[in-house]
Amino acid sequence: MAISQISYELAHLIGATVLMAGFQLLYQRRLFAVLNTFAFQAVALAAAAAWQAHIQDAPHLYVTAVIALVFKAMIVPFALHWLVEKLGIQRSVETAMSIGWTMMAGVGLVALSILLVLPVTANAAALTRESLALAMSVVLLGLLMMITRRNAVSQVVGFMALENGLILAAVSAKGMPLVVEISIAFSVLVAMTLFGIFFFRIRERFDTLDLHDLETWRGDRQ
Amino acid sequence: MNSLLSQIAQIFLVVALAPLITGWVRLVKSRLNGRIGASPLQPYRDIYRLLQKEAVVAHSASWVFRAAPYVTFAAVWLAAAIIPTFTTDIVLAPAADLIALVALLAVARFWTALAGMDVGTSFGGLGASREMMIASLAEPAMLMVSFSLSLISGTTSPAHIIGFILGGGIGIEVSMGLALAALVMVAIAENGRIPIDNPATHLELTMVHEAMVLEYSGRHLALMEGAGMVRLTLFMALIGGIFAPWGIATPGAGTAGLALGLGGFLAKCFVLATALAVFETMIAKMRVFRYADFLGGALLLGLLATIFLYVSEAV
Amino acid sequence: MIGYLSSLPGADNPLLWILGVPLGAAGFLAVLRDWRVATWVNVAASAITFGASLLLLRLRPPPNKLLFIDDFNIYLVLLTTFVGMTTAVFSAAYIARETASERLSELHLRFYHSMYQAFLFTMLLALTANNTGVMWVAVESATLTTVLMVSLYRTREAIEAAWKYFILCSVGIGLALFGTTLVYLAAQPVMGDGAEAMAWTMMIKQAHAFQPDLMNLAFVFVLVGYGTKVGLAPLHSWLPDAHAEGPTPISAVLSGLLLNVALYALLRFKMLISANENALTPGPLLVMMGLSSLFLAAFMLYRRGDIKRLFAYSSIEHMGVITFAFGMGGALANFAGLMHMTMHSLTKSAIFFAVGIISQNAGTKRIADIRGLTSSHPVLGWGFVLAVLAIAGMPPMGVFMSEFLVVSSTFARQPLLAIPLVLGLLLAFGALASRLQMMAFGEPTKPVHAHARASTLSSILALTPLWVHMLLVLVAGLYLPRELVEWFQAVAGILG
Amino acid sequence: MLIASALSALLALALLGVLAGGEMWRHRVVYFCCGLASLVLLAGGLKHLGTTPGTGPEVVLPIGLPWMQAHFRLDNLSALFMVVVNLSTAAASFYGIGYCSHLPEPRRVTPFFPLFLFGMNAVLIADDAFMFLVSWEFMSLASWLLVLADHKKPENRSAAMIYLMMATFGTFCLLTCFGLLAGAEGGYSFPAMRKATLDSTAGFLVVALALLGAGSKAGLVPLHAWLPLAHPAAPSHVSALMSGVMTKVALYGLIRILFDLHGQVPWGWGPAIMVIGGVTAVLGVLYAVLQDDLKTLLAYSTVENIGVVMIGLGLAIAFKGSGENMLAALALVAGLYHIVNHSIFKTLLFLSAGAVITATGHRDLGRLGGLLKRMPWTGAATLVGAAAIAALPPLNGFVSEWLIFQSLFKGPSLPHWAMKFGVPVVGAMLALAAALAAACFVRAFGIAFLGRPRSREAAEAHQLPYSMRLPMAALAALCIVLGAMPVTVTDALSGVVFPLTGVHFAVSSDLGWPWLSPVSSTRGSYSGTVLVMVGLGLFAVTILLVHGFGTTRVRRADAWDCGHPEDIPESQYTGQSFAQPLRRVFCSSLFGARETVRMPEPGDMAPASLKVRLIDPIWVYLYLGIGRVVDFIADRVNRMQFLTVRRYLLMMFATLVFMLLVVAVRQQK
Repeated sequence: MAISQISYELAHLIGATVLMAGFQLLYQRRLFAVLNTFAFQAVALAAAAAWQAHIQDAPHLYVTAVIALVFKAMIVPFALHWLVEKLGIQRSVETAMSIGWTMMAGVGLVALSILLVLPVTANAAALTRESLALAMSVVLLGLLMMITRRNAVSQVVGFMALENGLILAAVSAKGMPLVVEISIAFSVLVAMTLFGIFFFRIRERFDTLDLHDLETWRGDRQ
Repeated sequence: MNSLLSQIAQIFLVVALAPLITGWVRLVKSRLNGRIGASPLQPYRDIYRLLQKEAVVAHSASWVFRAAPYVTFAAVWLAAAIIPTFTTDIVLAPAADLIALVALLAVARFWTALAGMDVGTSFGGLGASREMMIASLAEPAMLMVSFSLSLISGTTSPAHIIGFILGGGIGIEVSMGLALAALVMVAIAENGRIPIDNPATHLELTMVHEAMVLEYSGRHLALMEGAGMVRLTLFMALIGGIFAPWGIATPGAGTAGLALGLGGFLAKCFVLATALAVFETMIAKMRVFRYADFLGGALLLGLLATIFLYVSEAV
Repeated sequence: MIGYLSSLPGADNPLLWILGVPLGAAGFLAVLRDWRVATWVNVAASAITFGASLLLLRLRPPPNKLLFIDDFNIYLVLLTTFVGMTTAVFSAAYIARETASERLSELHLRFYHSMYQAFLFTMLLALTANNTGVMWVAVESATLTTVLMVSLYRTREAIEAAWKYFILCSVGIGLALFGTTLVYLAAQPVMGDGAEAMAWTMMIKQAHAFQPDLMNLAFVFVLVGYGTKVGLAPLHSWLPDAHAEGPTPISAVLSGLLLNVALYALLRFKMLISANENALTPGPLLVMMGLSSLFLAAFMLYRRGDIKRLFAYSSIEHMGVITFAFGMGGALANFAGLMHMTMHSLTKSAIFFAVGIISQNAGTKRIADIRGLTSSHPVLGWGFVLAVLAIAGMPPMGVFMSEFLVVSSTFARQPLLAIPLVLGLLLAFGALASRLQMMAFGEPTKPVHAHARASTLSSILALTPLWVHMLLVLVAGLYLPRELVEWFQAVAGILG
Repeated sequence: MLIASALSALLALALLGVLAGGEMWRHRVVYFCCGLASLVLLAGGLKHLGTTPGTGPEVVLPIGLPWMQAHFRLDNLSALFMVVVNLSTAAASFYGIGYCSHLPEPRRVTPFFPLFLFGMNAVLIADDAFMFLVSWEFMSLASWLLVLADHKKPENRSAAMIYLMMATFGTFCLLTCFGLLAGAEGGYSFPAMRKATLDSTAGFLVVALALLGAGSKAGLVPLHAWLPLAHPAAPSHVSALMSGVMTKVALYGLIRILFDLHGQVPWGWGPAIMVIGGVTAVLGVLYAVLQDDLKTLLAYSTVENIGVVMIGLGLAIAFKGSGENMLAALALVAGLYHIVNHSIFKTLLFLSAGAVITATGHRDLGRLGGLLKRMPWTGAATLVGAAAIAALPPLNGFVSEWLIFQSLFKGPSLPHWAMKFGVPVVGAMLALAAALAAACFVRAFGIAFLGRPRSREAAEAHQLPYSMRLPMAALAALCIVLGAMPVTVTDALSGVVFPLTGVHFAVSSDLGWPWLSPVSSTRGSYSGTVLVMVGLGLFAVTILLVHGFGTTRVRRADAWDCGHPEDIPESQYTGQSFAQPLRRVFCSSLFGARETVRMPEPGDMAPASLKVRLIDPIWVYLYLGIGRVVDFIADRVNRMQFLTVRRYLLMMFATLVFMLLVVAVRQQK
């Protein structure tokens, strides 16, 4: 079982890289840096998918890997670059919570997910605790990013980071069917998000579409 | 058979006696005031004179106004017919107890008050509203009295209460005293005597009962006056019968017993009438809104009378 | 998906029609130009789907890797196709009146009809899917289709509502997917790799042996994920605006059907976890979320000035009650929950039918501007009164029976839990009743005759679905068909 | 079965009512048929009451809860209340024939009137909790819509709203109460509930919830607030039913639960209920005596009478709980007797109020007066009703109060100090209530029907059609009959209380007919029959004497009025001035009654004015308080509607993390 042992070590390594990227996303202060970090995370994800495809010899995971590489690591970052240029979005990241606190919260979340998977009896067949903990942390970090960032773009990135975590979990779950379809479905979601940003002309705020007067209207204030 | 005869006798006795008692009260009062006063038979003459006069009825009055005197008088008379006066052995005794008695007096009051309002004058309304206010406290007080009496004697029918007390069921009791006090206060209020009301006044600030019968004349007035006199007699019979039952004839008593009872009844009536006259000359009339305190006091006395029973029970 | 082509239903299988007809219709309507024809194609397609689902009563297809029908989803399929049909009829009338007031362009209408069928398809797929992954994909695409329809009017409010809906539900869906993966992980050691470990029919048999701790985690994620789509407080925020800003037929199906579908997904997972006695009991979590939704909605109702938001919050309230019922568990409460799902979707869609016509007549959605309906439009007004009374749980309508069961059984078991439930119901009732009285009685406001040009036929068309639904609810309140009772009782048994 | 067909006929009539449209004769037909149906139901009830003791056959319909269906059954208690209900409904229906044409919108009344009747009757024969509640709500909803009949008036709408809320509150209380009785397995049928045994807490809760549930419908203080608002708002023949009958149906529910379904109510509830009843009676009549609106006055007096009945029920519970079944039967008979009486004279009084309103268009005492001359029939009937409700012998109201007093006086015989000291106090309350009721109705009748008219409409009031007068006459006759032969009634009632108390209550123990001597002849007795005969005799004698000794001449003249008559009718006593002494005596502390007099300077032409301000503490502190709390919370909660998507995500995130923490904590254990 040495091989499989090594293969799992490697899988964890790649997973850890994805998580690291997640953390980096949290402390980036410039928008383009955020995009680059995200691209990096996507590459790592692609690698993870490919490696899983190899060790589980499940060829369809290669498709997932390709999707991740092409769509997430290339198209999406470029599209966002373009959007930022096109709509003249300000380049600095606006945080709702100081970076330091955000990082601490992030650490807390990682701790929580580790705490949660500890009692899970390790059954190497499907997925090791480590990869589960990694995936869950990535998901929670993505969510954290969405709620601590004010810029539309960085929130979109947060959403996609969350989704990266999901895909990571999915691919590293041994023999899980439909992963491809799921990742495709998700890509559609992301595409719609970008479309929405472009269509609705969201510059700064993710949540008011720059229509601040709506705030006064929303929810039929009487 | 015997009881039926004595019943009929009583029915006419109370009516016959009532004016005399009123006359006696007036006589004593005028003597106390240092006047000679009219003969105690004067009320008979008054009533007869009133009966001879034609009755004047206001245009605005309806049939209630004309029916009221008859109903009032009949109701009071019925009540008086049920209270044992000289014997407890009367057929109608079971027909009504103390509660029904209170209610019968309420009937009289109900009609008098309506009659007062019927003509549509301010005085009538004034009298009616004050009368009902007084009654709203006097009635509960009297019911409380009958409550404590029924707790003492285990019955609400006056005949049996008297029988029980005659049978020496109880000695002197706190509750009896309290009940007596309450009943006297109620009697004063019900008969519109000083300090609650003054039968001799026509001063709008003070009059209550008179204000209601203000519009009456002729036979109607006679009936209203008569009802008042019978009511007075009734209360004397009640107080005398329950709190000093001695001498009253019980079932199976012979002619001698009946005679004794009759004598005793007359004696009680005149003692009480004198006492009333003395009392009335001694004190002054109250302000209208002090009535509440006076009668509230009566109500509380009645309550106390019942509560004290448990104390004496517990001993 | 390639692996599944083998298990696609054959021509003898009603499911083929139930799923095929809406899908085909969606494609056809996307290219059909004339909207008048389109409305009727829409109605026809939905009617055929309903007819096909009626076939399920006769022959129930055997489950396969992809699709299955059991006591639980059969009545939901029937309900969905039926409400889909009535709503299509209503939308025919609605669209006619809407175009009379030039709010929608040709293109929008094409888009609308095609999306309507697509939406029906995704919901039916989610209901009949025998695979957690397929179900997830279906729910996700249901979200997408409805997002597009909510933003149909292109007003700022509509766009914002759609955006809110889209973002919140995407995140929710994401979490739900994570939960799904976890369930697979929990199942996989027992059932081996592959689709077996994602098929309801297979999983429920082995659920007792699943990895309990993973199941706990999974249930939390599923609860938060699908719970967002159910609209449980505090995950509800998308719901009122999405209901309020879309076209009214969409509000009707959102409230009446989509919430049910999401809840159905949630309950499937609850079945799994409650079959496993080592895992945590999901009851308390559900009760908690149910009560929070009930109270939040109840208080929100008192401040609503927009008629559609009012009833959107009432949907949150009822989802809360249903969740509470399932959280209590037990034969009576589960039965009540299932019945309440059915009655709520019938009644609430009926209410939205009424609301649609009302707001079209009055030319506004502001409650303050709607008065004296029973005087100005008797048939509509009294139907509305009946529907609101029904949703408020007044007998002899169906909702009363379910509320009777859940409240009384809860009180007999957990009085301390029943008291907040009763208080919440009372609060919500007060708000609804006062609004109802405002709108239905008093001096009528002069109605804006936007529909003056719309034919009387269209107004009859618009009113029929409302009254049909109310008739059903009324009958169900007094008499339930035996099959339905048997299904309910069977499912109530499994739900634990 | 006759009853079933009559009930279904009522449902059909509701449909007819919908179709009646604008044609007045169709409405009349509907009312006529309602009357016939009520008569049939009345006959059914009487038949069961007269012939078959025990319970009738059980009828099961395939509706309701699928696994137990709907059970109906007629037993003595239901039969009695069926008689009570349909007596009044018949009168009100026939009254409606003439009255409906005077309504602003008859189309909003006719369809719901039969439904209302149906609901009330169905409650009485329901034999399982589900059908009971369904019929109960049926009754509430129908009456709610009837209260809304004149929906253009905002005060009617708010009254209807409050009513609906209270009704729903009551239903929920009853629902939970039945839930307890049924247990977790859901034995919702009444027989199952009778068998069920409750632990002490559940037993306590059941009684409390039953009191809240039925009490809110019957109008127990402090749940009475809706009653004086809603009852007057409805059309008069409906107010008559709501006040005279629907409250009785509520009491039926209470009796059914406390004496039948709930095996053993502990005696301690007895004094509690008595005190509630006493307070209700006194407060109710105090409110009533201050009212100027005829119908509101009547509604408040309903509150009083419900209190009186509750005193009887409380006594019965106390007696039954301590094993004194004989006395329990006495108290229960007293309560039921009062229920019967009140349903009759309250219906009568509301119908006559309706007649007054129809004839004059006014319901404010200040604009009425002198109607007795214009409307002799209505006036006479009202006089009887007023005398009866004022508990004057020989009418029926007195008999029931007498019975209640008799059982009260036996209260201290129980070995509980709560009873020994509580009973006298309650007795005082009851006596006070009775006396004030007399004052209240002297005022009402005197101001409305006697004196001189206070408005032109009152002066020109017109006589009403027979269809409206005859029902009133019939009810008035009933008041007299039920008062004149009490023994017959009590014998019938003793058959009703037998299943509930287990003893046959011999009401005329040893004196025999017509002497009413509940405990023993020496205990105190009453005979309405004898009183009537002797009273009439003395009345005749009086007339003979007077006319024998005196003249019968009568002269009509102007009122003397102590020498200075004012001929303007405004100089009469008004309702307010009549109430003033009572207000000063009783209400200054209770309702914070304050009078402010404005006397203009000499030369100032402005009229002098007297303003009276009353505050109802219960309304202000209880109901408005609740309203304020709800508003406060709603404002706070409402902020959640105006957050940004990011904050909504935050909420989601918080929920997720919270639940994960829960799981984590649980797993560590």
